[in-house]
Amino acid sequence: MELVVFVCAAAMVLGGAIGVVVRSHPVHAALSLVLTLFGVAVLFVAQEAHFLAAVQVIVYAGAIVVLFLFVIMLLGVDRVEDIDVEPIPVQRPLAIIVGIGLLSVLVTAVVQASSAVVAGSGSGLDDATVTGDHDSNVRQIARSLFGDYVFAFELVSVLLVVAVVATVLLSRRPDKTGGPR
Amino acid sequence: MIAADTLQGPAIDWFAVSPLLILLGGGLVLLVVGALTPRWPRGLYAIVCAVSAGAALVMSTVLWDDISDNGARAIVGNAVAFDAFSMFVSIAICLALILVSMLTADYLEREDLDGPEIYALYLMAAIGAIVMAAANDLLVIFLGLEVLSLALYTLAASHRRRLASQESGLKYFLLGGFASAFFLYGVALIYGTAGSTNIGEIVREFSTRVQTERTDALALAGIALLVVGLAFKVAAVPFHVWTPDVYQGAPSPVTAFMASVGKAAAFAAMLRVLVYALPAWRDDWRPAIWALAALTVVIGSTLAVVQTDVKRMLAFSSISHAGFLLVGVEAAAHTAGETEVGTGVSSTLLYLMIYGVMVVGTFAVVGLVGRTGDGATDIGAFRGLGRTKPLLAVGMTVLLLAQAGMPVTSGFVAKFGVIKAAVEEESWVLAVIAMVASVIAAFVYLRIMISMWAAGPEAGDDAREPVRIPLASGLAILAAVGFTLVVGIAPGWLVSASENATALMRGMLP
Amino acid sequence: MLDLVWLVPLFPLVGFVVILLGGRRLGDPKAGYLATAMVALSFLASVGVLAELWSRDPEERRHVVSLFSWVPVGSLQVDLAFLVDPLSITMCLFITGIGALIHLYATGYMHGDPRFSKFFLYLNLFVLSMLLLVLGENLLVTFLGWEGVGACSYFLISFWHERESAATAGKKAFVTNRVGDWGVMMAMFLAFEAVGTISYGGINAAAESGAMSQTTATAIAMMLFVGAAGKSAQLPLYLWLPDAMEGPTPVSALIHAATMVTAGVFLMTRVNPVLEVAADWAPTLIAIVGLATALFAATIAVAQNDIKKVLAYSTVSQLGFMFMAIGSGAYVAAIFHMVTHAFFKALLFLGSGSVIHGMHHEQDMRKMGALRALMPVTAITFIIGWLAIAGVPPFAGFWSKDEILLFAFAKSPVLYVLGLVAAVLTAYYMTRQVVMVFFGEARWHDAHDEHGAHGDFTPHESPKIMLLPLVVLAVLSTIGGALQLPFAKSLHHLESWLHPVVEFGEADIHSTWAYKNKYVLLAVAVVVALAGIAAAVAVYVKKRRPPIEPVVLEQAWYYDKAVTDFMGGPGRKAFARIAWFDSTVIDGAVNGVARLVRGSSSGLRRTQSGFVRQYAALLGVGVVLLLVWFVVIRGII
Amino acid sequence: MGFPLLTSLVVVPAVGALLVALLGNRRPEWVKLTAALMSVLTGALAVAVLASFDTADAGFQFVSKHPWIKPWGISWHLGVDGISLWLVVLTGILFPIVVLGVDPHHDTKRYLTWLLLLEAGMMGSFISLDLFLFFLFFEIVLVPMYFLIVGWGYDQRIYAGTKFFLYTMVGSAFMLVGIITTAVLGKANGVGRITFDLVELAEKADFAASTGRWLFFAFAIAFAVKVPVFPLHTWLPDAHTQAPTAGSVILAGVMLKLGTYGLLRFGVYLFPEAAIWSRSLWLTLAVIGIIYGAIAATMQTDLKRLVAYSSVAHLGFIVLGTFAFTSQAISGSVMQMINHGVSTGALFLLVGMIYERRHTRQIAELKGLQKVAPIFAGVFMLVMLSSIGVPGLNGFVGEYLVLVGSFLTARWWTVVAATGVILAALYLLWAYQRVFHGEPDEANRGFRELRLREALTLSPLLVLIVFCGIYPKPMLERIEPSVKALITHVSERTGYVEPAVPEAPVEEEAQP
Amino acid sequence: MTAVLAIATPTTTWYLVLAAMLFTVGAVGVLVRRNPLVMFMCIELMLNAVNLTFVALAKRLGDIGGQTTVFFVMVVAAAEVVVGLGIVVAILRRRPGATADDLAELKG
Repeated sequence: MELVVFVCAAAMVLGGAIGVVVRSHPVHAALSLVLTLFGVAVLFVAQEAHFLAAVQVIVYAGAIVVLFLFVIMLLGVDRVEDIDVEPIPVQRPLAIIVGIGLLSVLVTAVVQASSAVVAGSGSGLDDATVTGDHDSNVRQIARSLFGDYVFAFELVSVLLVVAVVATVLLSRRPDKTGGPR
Repeated sequence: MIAADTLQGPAIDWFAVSPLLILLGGGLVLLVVGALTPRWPRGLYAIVCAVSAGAALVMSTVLWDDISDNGARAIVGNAVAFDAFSMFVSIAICLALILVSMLTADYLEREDLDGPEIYALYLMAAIGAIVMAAANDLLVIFLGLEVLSLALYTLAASHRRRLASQESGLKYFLLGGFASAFFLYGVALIYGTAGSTNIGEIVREFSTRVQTERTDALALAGIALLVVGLAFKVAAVPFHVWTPDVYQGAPSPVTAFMASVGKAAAFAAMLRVLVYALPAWRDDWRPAIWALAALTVVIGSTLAVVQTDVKRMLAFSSISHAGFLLVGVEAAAHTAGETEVGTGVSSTLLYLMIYGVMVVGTFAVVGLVGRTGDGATDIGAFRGLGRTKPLLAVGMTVLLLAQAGMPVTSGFVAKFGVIKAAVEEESWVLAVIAMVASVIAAFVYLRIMISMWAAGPEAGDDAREPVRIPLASGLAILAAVGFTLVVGIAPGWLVSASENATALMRGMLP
Repeated sequence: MLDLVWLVPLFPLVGFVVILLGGRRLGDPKAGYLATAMVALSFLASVGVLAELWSRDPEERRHVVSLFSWVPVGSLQVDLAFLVDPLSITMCLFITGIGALIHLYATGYMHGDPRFSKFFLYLNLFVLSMLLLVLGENLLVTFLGWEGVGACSYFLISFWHERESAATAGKKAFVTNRVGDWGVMMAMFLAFEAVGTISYGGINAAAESGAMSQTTATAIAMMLFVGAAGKSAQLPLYLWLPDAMEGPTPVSALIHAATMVTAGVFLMTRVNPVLEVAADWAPTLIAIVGLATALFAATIAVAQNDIKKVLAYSTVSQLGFMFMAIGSGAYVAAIFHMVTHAFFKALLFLGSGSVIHGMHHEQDMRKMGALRALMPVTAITFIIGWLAIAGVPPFAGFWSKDEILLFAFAKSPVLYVLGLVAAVLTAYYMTRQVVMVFFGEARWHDAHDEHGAHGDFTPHESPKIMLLPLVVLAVLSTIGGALQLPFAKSLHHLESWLHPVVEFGEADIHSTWAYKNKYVLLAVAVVVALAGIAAAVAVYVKKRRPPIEPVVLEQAWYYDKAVTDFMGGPGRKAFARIAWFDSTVIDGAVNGVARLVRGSSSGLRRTQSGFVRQYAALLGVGVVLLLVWFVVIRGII
Repeated sequence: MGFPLLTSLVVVPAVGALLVALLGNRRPEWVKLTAALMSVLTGALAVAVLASFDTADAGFQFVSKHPWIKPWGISWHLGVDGISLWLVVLTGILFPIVVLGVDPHHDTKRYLTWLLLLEAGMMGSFISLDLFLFFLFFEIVLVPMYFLIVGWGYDQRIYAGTKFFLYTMVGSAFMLVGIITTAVLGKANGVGRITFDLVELAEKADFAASTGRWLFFAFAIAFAVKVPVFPLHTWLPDAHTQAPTAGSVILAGVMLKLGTYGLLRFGVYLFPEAAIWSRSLWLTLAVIGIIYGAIAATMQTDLKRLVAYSSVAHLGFIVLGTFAFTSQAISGSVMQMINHGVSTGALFLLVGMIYERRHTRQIAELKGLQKVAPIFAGVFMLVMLSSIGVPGLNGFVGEYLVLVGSFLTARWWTVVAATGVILAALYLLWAYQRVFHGEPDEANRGFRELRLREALTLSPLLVLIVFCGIYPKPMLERIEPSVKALITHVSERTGYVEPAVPEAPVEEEAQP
Repeated sequence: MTAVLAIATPTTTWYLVLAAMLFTVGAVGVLVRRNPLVMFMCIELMLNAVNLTFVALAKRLGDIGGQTTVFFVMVVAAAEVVVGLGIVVAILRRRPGATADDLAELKG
């Protein structure tokens, strides 16, 4: 059962991801992104992160992608970019090398570690999960959010302020310039 | 049941985080003012910014005393390290911020740009920077990094009439996001192997485990990715590629801000993460830092040689300075986690403080010479400055000599400290490489000086818009030069301060 | 009085300073008189010292006067000190004596020269240096004088520096002498290392007491000989002397005949104990070099047409004789010949100078002839000089030369025979010169057009002031032999006078065949001299034979030419090549590094393409590299 | 310890520079006056040092020592001994001469500012007894000299200046690492605390042979560049040629001595073992330098360049003496430093005067000057003879001492080196002939005779040239004790024993 | 049967490997795409990969902290997108249809 879920979700994730990379039309790319995000959400659920799954769907797949699409439409940059030609000389081979290198090293690391001992429990990654307290997921997150992570939480607020200010600053029209002469 | 578990958050030591609060407050005031009240004369915004930075600086010193009395500790749910190290960095950052805000005032005036937003972003960025230095949790470091970065992206792109500015903003953003993704991945892997993102936990976990379990590939991968993220921020070769473009494109004061505050925060974070959080792995990451340092000093200096744009030259020189700082980090690596701590960390801090002021001064001059439009940063723009604006030229000369590490300037003290640290840890090769590379870099500064003092006038020189020196910028430059010389002649106090800060760094405590 | 010996060099010094400061104001001829007076005064001073020295008994005739400590460093303690003994005083006497005469002569000769006073400035400086040379108590003081005279000869040779040849000749003289100086320095170093001092007293004492090993002694002697060969124009360093004739004639007389060139002989005599201790081949070598020089120069002199060149080569030849004497242990004879030679060679030079003066600076003997009527005094004195050098009794040259030949025979008959050959040649070419200049038909009429400037041109006798010295010197050349007559021990004045100085080194020949039959040798010498004269007369007066003047001789066996060509050709090329090496290879390497940095800079610059995606790719590569290091190399391996 | 003489040697010119910089441009004559006063005052102070110098004392005198950068164990430590004394005096004399005697033609104010800063730096580097302090001065002097070259030099000035700056900096890069390493390792090897104090390190620290050698070479590279030792010399001809007259005079007169002085004071004193161990290398390089420099000089067509190469040769003698390790040789070296400073300084002044008149340094374009300017020619001749090393002039004494001393320990090197004396005569006389002899052509007929101001400028040097040649005792008797002390220091730390010459046989001396 | 299932149950490693793949794809995407917006999307992919990693590890460790972290990351991602889009908008207003490659004035 789990297996099936995982395989399907993984398929969605990777399929979507590859779609983002190869779909020459920005809009299609955005839509494939949505696919991926949904896949990830499913996996979250499979990993008992219900709250995050929800957020993933609402915020990510909802808000962010819409934002993307909105901008695409707004600026009319929805022209097809043909993936086949690569203006910069060695870019593609380089990309391939980086991709392969990155993937192989990361995977080896993970596989290596799967046998290694993990913190706390004296057991490897693949051993049975230690189940924490059986409080609901949301409640747990809330606790940690306003517990250990309260500083981070406050910091995020600053981050959002920055984002707001940034948009304000950037979206001013170049021609009109305020301020006293 | 519900009543049973009312959530009580951790005790928040408001006093300890007051510098951050002050900066935040200043930022919010500016925003509110910008949003609600009619426009103030631009100067006032700068004053608000400078004042709050100054207040934060004062608070930091006050807190330093408190720390030296009561010792360093972790606060706010172990998320923040309350130690002299972070205070030292925050002082450096606030100092730079004050100078930068003075420059910006005149800059905005000249470029006819508006807005309290820029100052607000400065202040927010400063918060992020200080948090990076003070964080006791990888996640917090990441958040601080993002705050700083987002602010910087925006600032870099903030000159609306210069496409170069926006281009630089976009480049910085794309690459920054790319790099921070790596950093975050690293955090995740460390979390996976250490069981927490809290540095205290991480130290405890690894110190007990690593000896028994050597081949923890996942952790190593995590460290690698952390190094990537940090190396990008400090602009270490080969993660430096963004620096010249961004420095050149961004408005000069912003460039100054990046070079001073950005570097300070990044290196503080690097010291936190590597030296403090991962001493158990020092034998693994030290060689990497060694290589990065060597590459950075050599390539940074070499690349600067053939540049014709002063801002680019200085960008590359900042890269080679980053190399020198890395030499300090490498030295720190040798004694990471030991109670008998070497001078690596303190020398790096010293360098950061000195370089911060120095570089702000330098870019201030560049900004003034850039003239309206901030475009005239070609080396030719400096031609004859010695005749037309001798004082400015003298100041620039002093600052450049400091960058070249000439004695009697703070630059020499900084360089000396770092090399000393390296030598004490017996990494002579690196020391020699760095020194020789600094000779190459010196050539660049010589070129600028020549065009200021020795280059003969050319046709059309008189047609150029004359360089104006507004009051605030003048004062800022004066301050920077003064600092450079004072520290160059009497560096004792600063040295002991940096060593004190290191001694009072959480985790460096015996 | 002996402690006042410093007066001797003082006077020329005063003269030098005064002329240096006020020479222009003194002008022509006062400056000349002043200089002359100063040298004369120092002559008197020397006489005074002589008197005092004479009054002491022979063993006491040695006195050191130390003025001040000059170069004191650790074990090396060198004072500026004078050594008063028969040798140095003898030298002082004839230096100042002849010096005074030549100064006097020069006042006339240089009359009207725009740089009149400067000439005497140099001349006084020269006398000063020469006196320091001979009075020096240690090698360093001698060296001071040694270099001083070298410098002065440089100044004076290139006195008329507007002439390219004069300037070059001066330079040549200085540089060639420097080669010799190198030897002297080496000798000093060796002496210091071996003896711990460079004072003559110390060195000679060490030699006599046997404290000095034979090797050291040989080395020192040879090094000093290198120096001597340089100063005294011996093979192979004689080259500069003929060219030195570019200088004004009084200079040639004073420096390049009478005094400076004999410094080498003096030096060897000064250190005769060392030479005595040295390995046997050392003196032999010196004798051979001397003989070779004597023959070599004599042959060249046969074919010269420049009146001064003839004398120059003859000087070289005579110096060769002196070194032959040194080599055969005949120090007294060497000094004796040095003195007599000083007399007659100075006389001859001044005479030739007078001729040149009378001929309006014509030096080519082929344009002379039959001058004896026009300049009687010059002619007579010159003829006396000729007889003296040719070795006709009773003139001075005869006795000294005979003395040398005697010792030469004692050393080895070969030396003697070859020496005789040289003597014959001497007589021959001197006769040739006298004939060409003063006898035969006047060949200077056809020189008219060249001297058109002078209108109707007839050679004239020189002014009195120039003739007086000639006369005095003529007298000296006539009676000079009296210093040392072979007939009876009692007549060996010079020998007994110099005895304390040379007793250790002087060869004892009383038991040899030569000494027993010295009268035979006397006779032979006379015959030889007359033979030479006869031959010359036969060729140049009677015209029995065409003169033998092959180009090879006129060109001085092409030796000079060869050396010059080498210096100007391969030598110069080598220097140029080194200069090229410096600017191209060594400096090229430096600039190459700079270029390398630049190159790599512009190479790396291409990575800054401006394409953000490429930057990202570079980042990616960096990431992979770091990951590989950490995960693969550190983690797995 | 009353008036801080040495400190004031550094402070006075520095203050002077500040004053000059602050003075208004409207009153140039005041600028000149201030500069002159300050430099003369400094010279006077230097002479005061000389006057109150205790001849018998071999150690450091007028020592002033104050802690400076405590955390790094760095102190403001000054002092002079017989070795540095004369260099200080020379600096004190040369600077007023160039300030008063040489005219910069433009930007007088800046020019004088740099000059005074340079003086402060030079003084400092000769009297500082703290490695950090020394390096500080050693490095800082580059800046004013650099600006003098690029600001007031000739056509190639920027190339030459940059080359000079960077080349020297490469050397000092190694030295800095060396200095720090010395202090750091010194702590572990006998000193017990981190300190940069020269005396303390030299007396207490004892490094392992290999360490000492590494450190020695780290120092030596910097000095070898500065001296300059073959083959690191190529910056010198360019710098000397392109620098303005004052620059060349100071460069040749005192700055090059930083190298030779440094070798003695820091190389040999700190690392005797390494110095002894590597001496044959140094001797060889020195001899090569002597011959090579002379030959290169012979072929130069530019008068200034010729003099520059002659410096290479002369400094070869100094290096030779330094590494011969006999009291004669080292005393000779020290004295030669001064002599070279005086005579080469004077030569550069004269060449500068020629340039002022003819606006060329090309030997080919000069001819027959002696005829039109006999006094000028005479002065030139005197200086030249001293440079050739004719006895009775200062050049000889040093050279002779170096050779005679070196002969004891390095015979064959000396034998070759002595031939350099011949070459010296060759190139200088040849140059003199081409420039001064012959009939002056049209261009040179108008050559001005030496002027009073110029004569006064030169006179102190000429006096020194003659005096030191005839009566060097005052110099030697102050130099020798310190040199002896240095050699003893070397002998104590290494097996080295100075070769003894036999006792001179006593002979009857006349009562004076 | 149960054994097969036991083997076949996706373990943490599976998730991590999947995440690594996703991350790589995102990274490659950044390198190959020219449209700045799509490049952002690729960065988002990378962040999602990280999130996945966090969640998987959190599950394995039985520690909620990982999930909380993911929450923060999401916020950060949102903020990044906002700023990024702001910049892009600002540029594309002046240079409509510009791709990342078109913006290469600053170089060398």
